[in-house]
Amino acid sequence: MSLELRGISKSFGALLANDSIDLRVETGEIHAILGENGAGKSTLMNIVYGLVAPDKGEILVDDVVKNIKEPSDALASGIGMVHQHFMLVPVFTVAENIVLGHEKSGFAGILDLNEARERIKKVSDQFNFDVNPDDLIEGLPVGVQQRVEIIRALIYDAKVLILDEPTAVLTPQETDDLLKIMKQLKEDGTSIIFITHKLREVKAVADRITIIRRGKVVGTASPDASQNELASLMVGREVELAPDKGAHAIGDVVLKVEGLTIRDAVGRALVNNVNFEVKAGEVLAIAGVQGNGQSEVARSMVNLEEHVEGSIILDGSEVIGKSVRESLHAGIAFVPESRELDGLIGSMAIAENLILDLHDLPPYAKGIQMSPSVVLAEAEKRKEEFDIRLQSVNDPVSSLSGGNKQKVVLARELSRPVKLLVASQPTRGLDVGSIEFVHKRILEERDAGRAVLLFSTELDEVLALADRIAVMYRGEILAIVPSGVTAQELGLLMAGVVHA
Amino acid sequence: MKALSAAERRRRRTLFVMAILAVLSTLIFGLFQKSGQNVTYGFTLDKEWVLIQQWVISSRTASLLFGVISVLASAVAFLQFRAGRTIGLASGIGSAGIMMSFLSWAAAGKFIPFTGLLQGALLLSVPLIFGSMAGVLSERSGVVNIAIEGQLLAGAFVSGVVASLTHSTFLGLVVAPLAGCLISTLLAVFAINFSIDQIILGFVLNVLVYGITDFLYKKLLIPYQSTWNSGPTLAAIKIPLLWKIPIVGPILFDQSIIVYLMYGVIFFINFSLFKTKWGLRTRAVGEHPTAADSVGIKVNRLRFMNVMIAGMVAGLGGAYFTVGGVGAFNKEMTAGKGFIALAALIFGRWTPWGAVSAALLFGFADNLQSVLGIIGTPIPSEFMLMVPYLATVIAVTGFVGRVRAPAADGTPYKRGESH
Amino acid sequence: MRKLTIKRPSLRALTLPGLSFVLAMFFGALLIAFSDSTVLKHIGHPVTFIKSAGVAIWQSYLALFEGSVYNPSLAKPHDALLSWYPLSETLVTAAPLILAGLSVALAFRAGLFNIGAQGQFIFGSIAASYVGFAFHMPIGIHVVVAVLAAIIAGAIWGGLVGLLKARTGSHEVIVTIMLNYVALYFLMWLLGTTRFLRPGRRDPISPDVLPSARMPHLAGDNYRVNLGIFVALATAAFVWWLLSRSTWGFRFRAVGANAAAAKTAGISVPFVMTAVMAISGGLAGLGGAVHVLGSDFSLTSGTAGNFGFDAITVALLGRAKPMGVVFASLLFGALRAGGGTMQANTNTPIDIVLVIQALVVLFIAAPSVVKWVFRLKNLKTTGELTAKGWNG
Amino acid sequence: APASLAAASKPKVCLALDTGGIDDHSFNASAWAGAQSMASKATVSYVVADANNPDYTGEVKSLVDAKCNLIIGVGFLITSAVDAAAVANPTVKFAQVDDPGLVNGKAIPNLRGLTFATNQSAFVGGYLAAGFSKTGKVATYGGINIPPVSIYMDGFAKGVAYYNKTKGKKVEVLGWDTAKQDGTFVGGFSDSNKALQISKNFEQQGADVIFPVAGGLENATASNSATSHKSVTIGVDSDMWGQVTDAKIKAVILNSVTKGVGTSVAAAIKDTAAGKFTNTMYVGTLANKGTGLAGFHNLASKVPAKLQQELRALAAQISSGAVDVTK
Ligand SMILES: Nc1ncnc2c1ncn2[C@@H]1O[C@H](COP(=O)(O)OP(=O)(O)OP(=O)(O)O)[C@@H](O)[C@H]1O
Ligand SMILES: Nc1ncnc2c1ncn2[C@@H]1O[C@H](COP(=O)(O)OP(=O)(O)OP(=O)(O)O)[C@@H](O)[C@H]1O
Ligand SMILES: [Mg+2]
Ligand SMILES: [Mg+2]
Repeated sequence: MSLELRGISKSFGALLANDSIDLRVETGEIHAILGENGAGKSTLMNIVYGLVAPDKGEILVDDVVKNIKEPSDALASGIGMVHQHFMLVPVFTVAENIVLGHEKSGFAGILDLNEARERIKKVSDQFNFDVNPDDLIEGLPVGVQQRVEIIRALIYDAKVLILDEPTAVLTPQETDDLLKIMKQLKEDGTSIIFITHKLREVKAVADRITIIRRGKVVGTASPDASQNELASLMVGREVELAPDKGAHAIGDVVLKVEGLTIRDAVGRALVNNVNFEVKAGEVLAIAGVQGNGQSEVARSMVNLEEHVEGSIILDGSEVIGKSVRESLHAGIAFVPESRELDGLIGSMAIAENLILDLHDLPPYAKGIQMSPSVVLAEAEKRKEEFDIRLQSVNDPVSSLSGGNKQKVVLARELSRPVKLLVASQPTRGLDVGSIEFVHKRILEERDAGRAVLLFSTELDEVLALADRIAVMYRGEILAIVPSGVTAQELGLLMAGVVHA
Repeated sequence: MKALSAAERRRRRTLFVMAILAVLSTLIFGLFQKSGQNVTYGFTLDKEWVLIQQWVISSRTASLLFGVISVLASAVAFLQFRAGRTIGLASGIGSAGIMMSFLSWAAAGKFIPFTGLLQGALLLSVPLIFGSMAGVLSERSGVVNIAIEGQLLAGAFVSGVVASLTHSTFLGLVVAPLAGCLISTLLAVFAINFSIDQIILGFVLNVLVYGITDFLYKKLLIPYQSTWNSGPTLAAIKIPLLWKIPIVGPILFDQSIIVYLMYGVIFFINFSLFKTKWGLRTRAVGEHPTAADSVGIKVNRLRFMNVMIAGMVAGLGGAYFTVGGVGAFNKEMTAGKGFIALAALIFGRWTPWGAVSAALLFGFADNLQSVLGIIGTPIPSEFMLMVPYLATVIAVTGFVGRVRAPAADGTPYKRGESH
Repeated sequence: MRKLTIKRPSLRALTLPGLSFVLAMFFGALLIAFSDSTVLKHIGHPVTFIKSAGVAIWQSYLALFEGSVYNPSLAKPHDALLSWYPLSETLVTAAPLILAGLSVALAFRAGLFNIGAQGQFIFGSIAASYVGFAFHMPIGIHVVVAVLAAIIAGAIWGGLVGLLKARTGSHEVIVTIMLNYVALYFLMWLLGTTRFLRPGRRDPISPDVLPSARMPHLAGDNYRVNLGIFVALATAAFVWWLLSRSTWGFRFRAVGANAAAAKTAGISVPFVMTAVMAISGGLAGLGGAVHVLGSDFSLTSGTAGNFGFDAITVALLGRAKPMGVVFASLLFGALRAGGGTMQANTNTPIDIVLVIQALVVLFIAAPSVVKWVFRLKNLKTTGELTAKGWNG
Repeated sequence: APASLAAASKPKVCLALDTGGIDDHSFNASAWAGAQSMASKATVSYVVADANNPDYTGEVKSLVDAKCNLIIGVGFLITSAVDAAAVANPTVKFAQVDDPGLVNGKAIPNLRGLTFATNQSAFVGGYLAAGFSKTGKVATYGGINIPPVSIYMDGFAKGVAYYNKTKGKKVEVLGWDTAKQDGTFVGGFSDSNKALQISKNFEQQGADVIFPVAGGLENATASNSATSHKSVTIGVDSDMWGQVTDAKIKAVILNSVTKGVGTSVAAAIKDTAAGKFTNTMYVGTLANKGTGLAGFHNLASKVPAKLQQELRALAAQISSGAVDVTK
């Protein structure tokens, strides 16, 4: 089935999110769409799926104009979509999520999930998905949730499958699996629109590439183009994809973690007897598949976890037992995994978010009286320093795009005297331009003699930044390896395979 | 996963508290009690089949007996907890034992109509149950319902007036849901179509209903009392055979039609919410409306419908005050029960049975204080009146803890404005 | 701090509240007309019906105005200003309402829904009146001590809720609903104890607070308006400062908007919850003090009236902003003060005031309805107040 | 306003109520009825406090401003406001229901107290209940524990005790403890569901005569009696039998203990209209019919003539002082 978009335009207030976009996806084609954060990719796809009404333009399926007003129209036309933000009800089981909207009832109106279970099992087996229909979504790793989304699209016979940043939260292994599945689907005649910020993936599977910038199609490219070419098309300038690690001096031990064990409320160990140290001027990456305890280790560095044993020595003094605030002020910068949930207060001003941690200290406050002018001046300063693209520092931080939000978090965390930078998934969901900035910034910190503890599920990122790499598996550190390892070796380690 | 384990920790703490209380009640009510008086438990209310008419036992012995039972039950519960099994039955027996141990002590030399105590608890919780079921319907689909009080009051007013004007309890019963529905239509229109903050809205609707009913009460119901406000009441209907079952019969099966409708409402809501297509969709729009929309569910239409049904349920509960009780409408006669129902809803974690249990707990505490007050306690009556409220606070802080509402509860849904 | 530029209150900003009020009065008028027996008698004759309805409505609303703002018939030859006496009554009613409203608004801004202002108000009244009648102290000092006692009592009763929430996670809505009842019954019990009984009386009514503990009158003894209204306005200014200029308010707002992020940035969420509820309780307690020391003087089981619940409506109408609360309270105060006169002069039940209050809040919250009714295209709407449901 | 157009010759009488309306089926209603009965002698109107934010001082002030000649405070909550206004406005006459009408223990010329010895009539009611009871248990409950309520309950209990003493019986009173001066209360005057349940609880303890002292909530008790057939109800404040329309309910009303608020108000108005206002305290007693039993209706035949006779004798003894109702 082919899909064609003609002259799609959509504006949100003054912002033109899609500017007469034309796009054609042929039957059995994987068509990648590239673009910076906020370029308008998701908006376009939501229009195709009936979630957003276009101002202008038409959608053709197999060269017939379709009037898609509701998601149900899209579904009926054979369009399926895996959304950037998951469309799964966390408290439902896999089967419940999948039948939602297509329910079958039996005696006395009782919901009949058996047929769905069968079909889920079938699809799951076919693609090696390993999904149990009766698992609760909220208990599943994101990778599995992603598969559930794909199963749903397949079960309902999507002939055109839209995948909006499906790999943003996947591990390398999972990503590779997904890419394989995409190829398999393509063989079966499914057309796929694939949105991602990862150029490697595009080059691996795409047949054609369309690039969108500020709501406009700015060009197409073939998968043979180099990553650098693609990146500069997207951003409109030269981008340095692999940061130059450069030579740097490694100093004394800054952070020493011994016997770190973290339990959940009933006493099950989520992290078990973890030991490592980070030296000044060194980047230690902690790699691993999501859900193997990295998040807990990261959060425990600033005492955000409750049941912690062992010791975390920062520059000779114990961190455990301190309050979050004391840990931060002891010299730890903390970039949390989710900037939206834990990093920023969406409805508060950008300027306020920049001093969340220091708001009650001079010069921002005298006693309990705050000094708004100082806060503003500081915000302007940091805006320059971190190149935060914004209209006004008084705007709520929720008005920023992902990359700029992350810059706000970094700008705040790096404004204190820092000995250790703890960064958790610092580039998740960011476009290449923003990633470049974040990476550069992390290396600058390292070069300035700070210890950096980087938690990432991105192989490329880990390999590009780390001096040493610790791989976590099932709550334990499986191995600590030098940065020279290959991506393949690392991938195997993350899957729990240790070589002799 | 976190939420679950926190619940387990809380359960363990609850078990500790229960065990300590069990031991204390054995000691204080049982061992150290001096009175040589008997306590009499009565088990019959009417002409039901008699299993046991009365049970006379030394107060001290009874307290000791129930105390020991509760200690044993606590121990069993601990073992089951260790083994990772459910502790519902054991802890139920444990807390009932503590309760009975206390009661046997408090009622030394007195008569406790055991069946009546429970029947009264049920009757006092009827409006709370209706109210909280309305809350379940509305909030499970994502619309916060603070207007329960107003829905109850509107139901009470309209059913009282109509029954009085038409001399028909049936008509009174029929219009009550419509009155509740009218209020919830306002709630639905403003909350869903105009996206107005639902907490403001609920409050305002309550004030509005208070204002209108107070106004009309003074302008019409008082001056023209004999036509406007002297409605008939529903008689109790004995369900053949069932009502004869000892203890259970008079409590459950010798009630007015409204109470039977209530059973129906509870079972129906519980069944539909968890077993049917409507229930799945309702829970989906309450948890993740965008997801529901993306699979073709008409989110706002479903919400609208559910809020209207919720109003009907609460309105029917309102009829319990007038045609189901005293006939005549009395100014502000719901007396804040809508807010207690709201508390029961939250306390019961937005589940039908949870809310029912919370409402029953409140009703029980309320009736217990009344019965104990009648047989005489050294505690001032004002403090006795605090009992149900304090019991709720203690239960909430001690045993319930953090609760999680449906994720999208209170958030209006507009397509394309998610996040 | 959101808007650091000072905004001039423009006339257009008042359009919505104004039109909402007009609309609410319109519905109130319908209720008056259609429940008046003399009016209803003419229902068959449209002209007489409309005429008599007009008379009924006009008389009721005139009385409402005369009871709340200006009543020329009150003027005395030597004191023409007395016709403004009703305005003084409006201010008297508004003062405690402002304070209780601030209590609810402050908690709202920190993401907490304080339904317990009523109970906190009761405890404030108890403390203020007890200090006021049971102790002898020099003039000036006595008021201050009584007020402080009320603030502390309210703060303890409110802080308890915050503490329970911070410690055990128990929902503040349940706890405050229940504690309101507990406070009321506690008051009833207290009024039966000898300490609180008026000498020689058995009625549950406390002795009047001593003159040294009363809020001084502002405009002579002919008017009841007293220092309370200034206390309320000053407190509103203080709450504004607290919320938008102080480090505490910054923390409160941060926790209110996103507790997880606030925690990650090192703000202690349990402390903020307890502090907010304590301050909130203190504000309601202060409201109780202003009521007892300013105009009521004695303590009865009905002392708190409905202040704590009206406070919620006022806070919602005022969009949880201090200035908004002040204006909303003045409006409510006027309706309350005028409602009594309306009932006395025209036998229109005062409960109509509740209906008008409810409708004003409703229409202000729903600008789209007002726009639609008045066929307005670009009506300026004030900032939205967003409550965040139960999980907030 | 229409009130100001009133004929100059008639004095303007205003009722200031504390809570509830003139239609509360209780003493507000009686006061209003009493005032209305004097409508030929005076123009009457009333105000009621805003139940939401009661401000009694302001309420009374608004009546003074409305140039009322006689202002009658109804309800004990408003007494201090009336006292203060009486001192401040010596030219205006005041009366206060349920209050002796003293300021700092002293009478003042323009304030009259209207009080009622309802314990006398409740005492007789208690005797009736004890004599009528088959189960040997009778019960009473109140709205909240305040003197206008508890005085009834106390009198009722003492009447039962007197019956026991004279007859050598052991009739038990539930719901009131004379020693502690405390008992069973609803906690307010509006929760009829609760009142209903309390009545059921009394029946389950064996009570077959119930005396609710909670204003309009008496309907809940009578309604319960009518369906359970296990008890009868004694009304309070005014003749309940005359107020209800439902025959089933009329059938279970044994009698009512009345409080002649209306009579006293009418008396005060009459005096004022005649220019003979007095500050002498009015005390409603059995003797002056300011309080009493309303009479038997449907159940008259069920009450033994002998008992009815004893009641009349008891009332006479109380009036003569031969029986002390406070013991
Ligand atoms: N509901 C909305 N209301 C207003 N503006 C919106 C809305 N949705 C999107 N936008 C605007 O449209 C622009 C395009 O957003 P969109 O989500 O399509 O970007 P994107 O290309 O998918 O970015 P990303 O790579 O981060 O996913 C955004 O910059 C935003 O300003
Ligand atoms: N409902 C909305 N109303 C207004 N603006 C919106 C809305 N939804 C999104 N936006 C705007 O769209 C822009 C991009 O939003 P979006 O969430 O897609 O960012 P993003 O770059 O994809 O970040 P992330 O990677 O964290 O998702 C932001 O400027 C955001 O404010
Ligand atoms: Mg995005
Ligand atoms: Mg996107």
